[in-house]
Amino acid sequence: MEKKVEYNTTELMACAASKILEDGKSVFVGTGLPIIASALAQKTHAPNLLIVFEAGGVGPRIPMLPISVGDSRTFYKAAMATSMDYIMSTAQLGYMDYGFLGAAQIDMYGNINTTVIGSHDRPKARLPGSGGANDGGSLCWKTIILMGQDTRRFVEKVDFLTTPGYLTGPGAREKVGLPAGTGPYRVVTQLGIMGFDDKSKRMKLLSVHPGVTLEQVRANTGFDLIIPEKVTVTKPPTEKELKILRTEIDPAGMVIGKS
Amino acid sequence: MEKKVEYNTTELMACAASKILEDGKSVFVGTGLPIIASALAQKTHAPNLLIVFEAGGVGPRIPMLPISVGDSRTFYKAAMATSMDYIMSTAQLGYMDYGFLGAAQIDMYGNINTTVIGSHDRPKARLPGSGGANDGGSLCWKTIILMGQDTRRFVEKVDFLTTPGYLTGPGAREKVGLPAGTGPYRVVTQLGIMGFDDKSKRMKLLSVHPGVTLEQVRANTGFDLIIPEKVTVTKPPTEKELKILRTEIDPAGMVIGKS
Amino acid sequence: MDVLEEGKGELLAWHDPDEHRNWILENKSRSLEDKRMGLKEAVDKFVQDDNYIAMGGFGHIRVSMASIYEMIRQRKQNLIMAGKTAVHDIDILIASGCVNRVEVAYSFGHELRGLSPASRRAVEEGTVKVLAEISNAGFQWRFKAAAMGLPFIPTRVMLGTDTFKYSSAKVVKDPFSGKPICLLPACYPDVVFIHVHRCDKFGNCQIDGIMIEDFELARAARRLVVTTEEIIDEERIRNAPWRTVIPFYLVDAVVEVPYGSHPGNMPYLYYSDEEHMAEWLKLSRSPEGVKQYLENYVYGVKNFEEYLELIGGVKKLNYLKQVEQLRAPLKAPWAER
Amino acid sequence: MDVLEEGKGELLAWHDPDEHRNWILENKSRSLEDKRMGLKEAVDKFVQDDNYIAMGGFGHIRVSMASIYEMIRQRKQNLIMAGKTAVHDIDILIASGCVNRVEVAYSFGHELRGLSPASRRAVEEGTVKVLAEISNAGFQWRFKAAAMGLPFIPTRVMLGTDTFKYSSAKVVKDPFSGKPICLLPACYPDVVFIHVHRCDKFGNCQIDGIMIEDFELARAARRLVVTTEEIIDEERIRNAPWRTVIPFYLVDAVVEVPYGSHPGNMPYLYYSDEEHMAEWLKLSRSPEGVKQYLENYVYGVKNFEEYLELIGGVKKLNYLKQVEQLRAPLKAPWAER
Repeated sequence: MEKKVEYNTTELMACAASKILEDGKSVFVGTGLPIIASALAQKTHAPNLLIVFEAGGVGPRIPMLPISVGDSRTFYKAAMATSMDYIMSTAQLGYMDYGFLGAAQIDMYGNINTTVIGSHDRPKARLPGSGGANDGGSLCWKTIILMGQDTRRFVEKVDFLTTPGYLTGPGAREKVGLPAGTGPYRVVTQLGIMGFDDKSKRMKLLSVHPGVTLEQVRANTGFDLIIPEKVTVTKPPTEKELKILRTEIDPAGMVIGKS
Repeated sequence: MEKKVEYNTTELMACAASKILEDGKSVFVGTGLPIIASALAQKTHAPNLLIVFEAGGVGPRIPMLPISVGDSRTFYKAAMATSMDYIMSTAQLGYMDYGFLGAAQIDMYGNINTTVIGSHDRPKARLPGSGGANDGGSLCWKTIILMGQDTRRFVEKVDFLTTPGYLTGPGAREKVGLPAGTGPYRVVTQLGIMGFDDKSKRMKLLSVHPGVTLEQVRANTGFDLIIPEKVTVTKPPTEKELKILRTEIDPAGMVIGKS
Repeated sequence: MDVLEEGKGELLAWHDPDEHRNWILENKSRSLEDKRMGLKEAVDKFVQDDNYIAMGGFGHIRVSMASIYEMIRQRKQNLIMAGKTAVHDIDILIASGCVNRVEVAYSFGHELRGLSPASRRAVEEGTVKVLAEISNAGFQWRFKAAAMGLPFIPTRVMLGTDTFKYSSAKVVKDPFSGKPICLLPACYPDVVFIHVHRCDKFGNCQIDGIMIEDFELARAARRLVVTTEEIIDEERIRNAPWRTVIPFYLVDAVVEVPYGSHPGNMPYLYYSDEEHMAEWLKLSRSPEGVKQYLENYVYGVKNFEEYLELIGGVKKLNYLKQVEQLRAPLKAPWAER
Repeated sequence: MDVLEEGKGELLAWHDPDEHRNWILENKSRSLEDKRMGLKEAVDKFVQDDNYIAMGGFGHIRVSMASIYEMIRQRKQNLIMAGKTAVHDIDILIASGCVNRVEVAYSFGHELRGLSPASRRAVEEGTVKVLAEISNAGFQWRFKAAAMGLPFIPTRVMLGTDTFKYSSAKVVKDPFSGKPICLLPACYPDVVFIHVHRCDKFGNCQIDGIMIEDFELARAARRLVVTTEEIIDEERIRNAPWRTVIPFYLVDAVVEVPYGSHPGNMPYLYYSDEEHMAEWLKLSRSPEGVKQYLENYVYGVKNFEEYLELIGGVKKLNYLKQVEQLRAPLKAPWAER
């Protein structure tokens, strides 16, 4: 009776990220995949998920995929259309449960680079910079990172530490004055889902996506990833989830079409 | 041809204070006489005077005398109805030219007490406290003080320094970190108008009201007031001013009726 | 950070930002939930004896007076109050014995009406303690620091004065300008009541006219009770989301109380009842008068609606509406000589 | 105030608060004056070479793009730009040679559309310098410190990162909590352009939808040019004064520019023109393409109205309105594979 469900990597990542979000919590979202994952969560297991955009949108009924975290779709029929100061302030106050981040590079402590590849003053590649990433990564309780996994991106040392993960390890965030009890929570890539070890704060594999081997994960990680004895397989997207993604959330395929 | 114009002391003070205000400037006003003086200025020589209330009213068309600096009359047909934070912030930024203050006690440097008579912890008389006075007196460019004059109020040392005048003299405001170039500008009482000596920052008599003698001023001042050789006589209210006060600004006599 | 000078006022309603974040995490809901309840229940549930309370609005403007009367009726005790331009609210809370400690920016006065006999008497007799002094901007900015989740916010007010000396602020040298600057500690009140023009059942609020300090105070509050002139449909909120000044996730209770600011002024709806204020100011000159007022208007009625009947019912309320709209002259007996 | 750590980024657009107060005293009018003027005049008068400029809005949302095109047309030089989520605006200002230095929170990218070829190229080739890094909240709060007339404002972001190390912020020990805290210096841009839905001729402005950073940025600005979809009668402002988000006394010029945010999104009025964006992103892959774009759409037209004809005139503008109102599907050629 089981039917083979076809999906691409972006769809898989969207579904996996979506499942991390709990109902009744708040999420601080960025452009693209984070919005898609959050909208999917709202339409499936987390109808009372509060979606918040850094530019001021609070709890919108997103009618179509926004191109920017500030565009008119991010506060369509919202509970409140306010300011960046307001959103960042309530994040600093502790009201934001989840934050989504993207990354060009990440290290074993979840430190993130979105600023520059190479040196800052003579960059090999200049990237957009922090944007709201440093803020989300500093202030939200749990941050979820969505990115591609390979040895150029999962690195021993990021070229530029744009957004704080656990910095140099346990206690380091608190020591520099970042809000206590916060930090990276999950990393979702095309290969699997990673978490962080409670004690060492080092990145740890939690599940591999269907068909992915541990060897592939290791080969695409430039640092010593903790691989526990028990690694599960990520639940693949369901037909229902894919239908919602493809017909309601991103019918034009602006994000999920690109995989 | 000259007709004797009858007026009471409050009316005289309102008219005298009104004339201090320049057109095209802004004024941060408190309840009562300051509103009356500012409204009179607007209706006479300063039509483009910007009246601002600490609770959020900016440039209202005041339809009747407000009972509070926050009541609905203070933002009736206003240019903006905003917040205390906004008003205080723009005052801190340097946008407020004049500030009006009342006082229970004042010293020779224009330091003001509106908090307590006697000691703080066992007061003889408890007064309302700073309210917005400390803020206006710290942040506005020029403050104008309206109060009664006698030896219990014009004192050598205020029981409690609620709002800064020139503190201990020249340079003292800047030394404690108050905005440079600010401070008390005029003191208007039932006896005359005082200013402050440019060099010593001590209070100096500028004019006596009609019929008031220098002796009366001295007898009602508990500190050494500078009395220059040339002291003018305050211009009395004109019939036109009194008519505006009595028929347009405070027809019920809530403030000017009480003299 | 070298402290040049330190106020000796008691540091009230401050929390380490991390401790407060944990409290928010554990106690505040991010869900769209129907938060409607009765005033009696809201006051009973959210006001604890010894709490630090703050009222939205200003003086007698858009203050949740219905909540004040309900706190008195429930005989709350040992409350500390933010005297952030507190007028009639603090005066009757002190007179009734609910509040015995105050942080003062403006208290014990009735603005243009003169001083407040009852609360002045209490301070002068020592039954009410002033724990700290501050200025109006100082209070506003204490709430702002809290609204931002910060331990403090800098300001250029209060410097060089006794207002500073009796406050909980500190002076440090600003590392950018090299000049002294005053740091105001955040203030996170235990309970805040804010009266609004309208909100939906989840607590998304709209206010007409000035915001005063409420944009920040709502975020600074640990518990926030919103009383509202009316509860409106969620869709009206969502059709103009920029009008929302308090979002639902800050709100713990939504209580519909028409005329809830009486005897104060609710901008655009009704002006303050100066006849009632005059009655209070006259009666409160003596402890007996205070007792008589409270028996009559607070303990003697079951709820706010009965109080509204007592102060003059529909006729009085219609008159106050006319005054607000400049269609009737104001009667202010306290101004008569 | 002991400084624990200091960013090595260049401190830009900061002034000692006293020096800035003097500037405000001498240069800003508090009078209700008719401030209407043409865009050409406003840009000529208020933008000087070497200025630090900041744009209201966010990314491509409610940005005064008409002013950007006018700056290019007037060949302004050596501008420093606040890259406070700067997208199309900074990209064409860099591509045209107007901007050669940037303080970066988010720049050189086009959000969901990908990276910006022209400005990335300029940074990688060294023709544009990044003088400092910061985060989005960091920029917002630099403007907020300025809006409050303060030298700095504290925050808990940026700590522990290279974003801090390359910023102009400082870390000190908070005297209240004893924990390290980041102090962001105020940012007072020389010129700010804000595009609004409507304002009166004096500059009292209303904005529908999110404010983004403009509530603070308007106060932080030394010179503030408001471009507006329409100029409305003063009475409409005064009948709902709580809708005023920028008061007249902050504003130096009022310029009526319908569709002034094109090719960006003006909430409730028109969506972004993704066909035009795609054309730019394609052309800007090469210096020749950049030249072709600028010749065609900027230097080759006299003013913004001629530009609007060129990008598709009334038909295109009607279509963008329909997209905004969810009545037409979005065409986004850059999303096609």
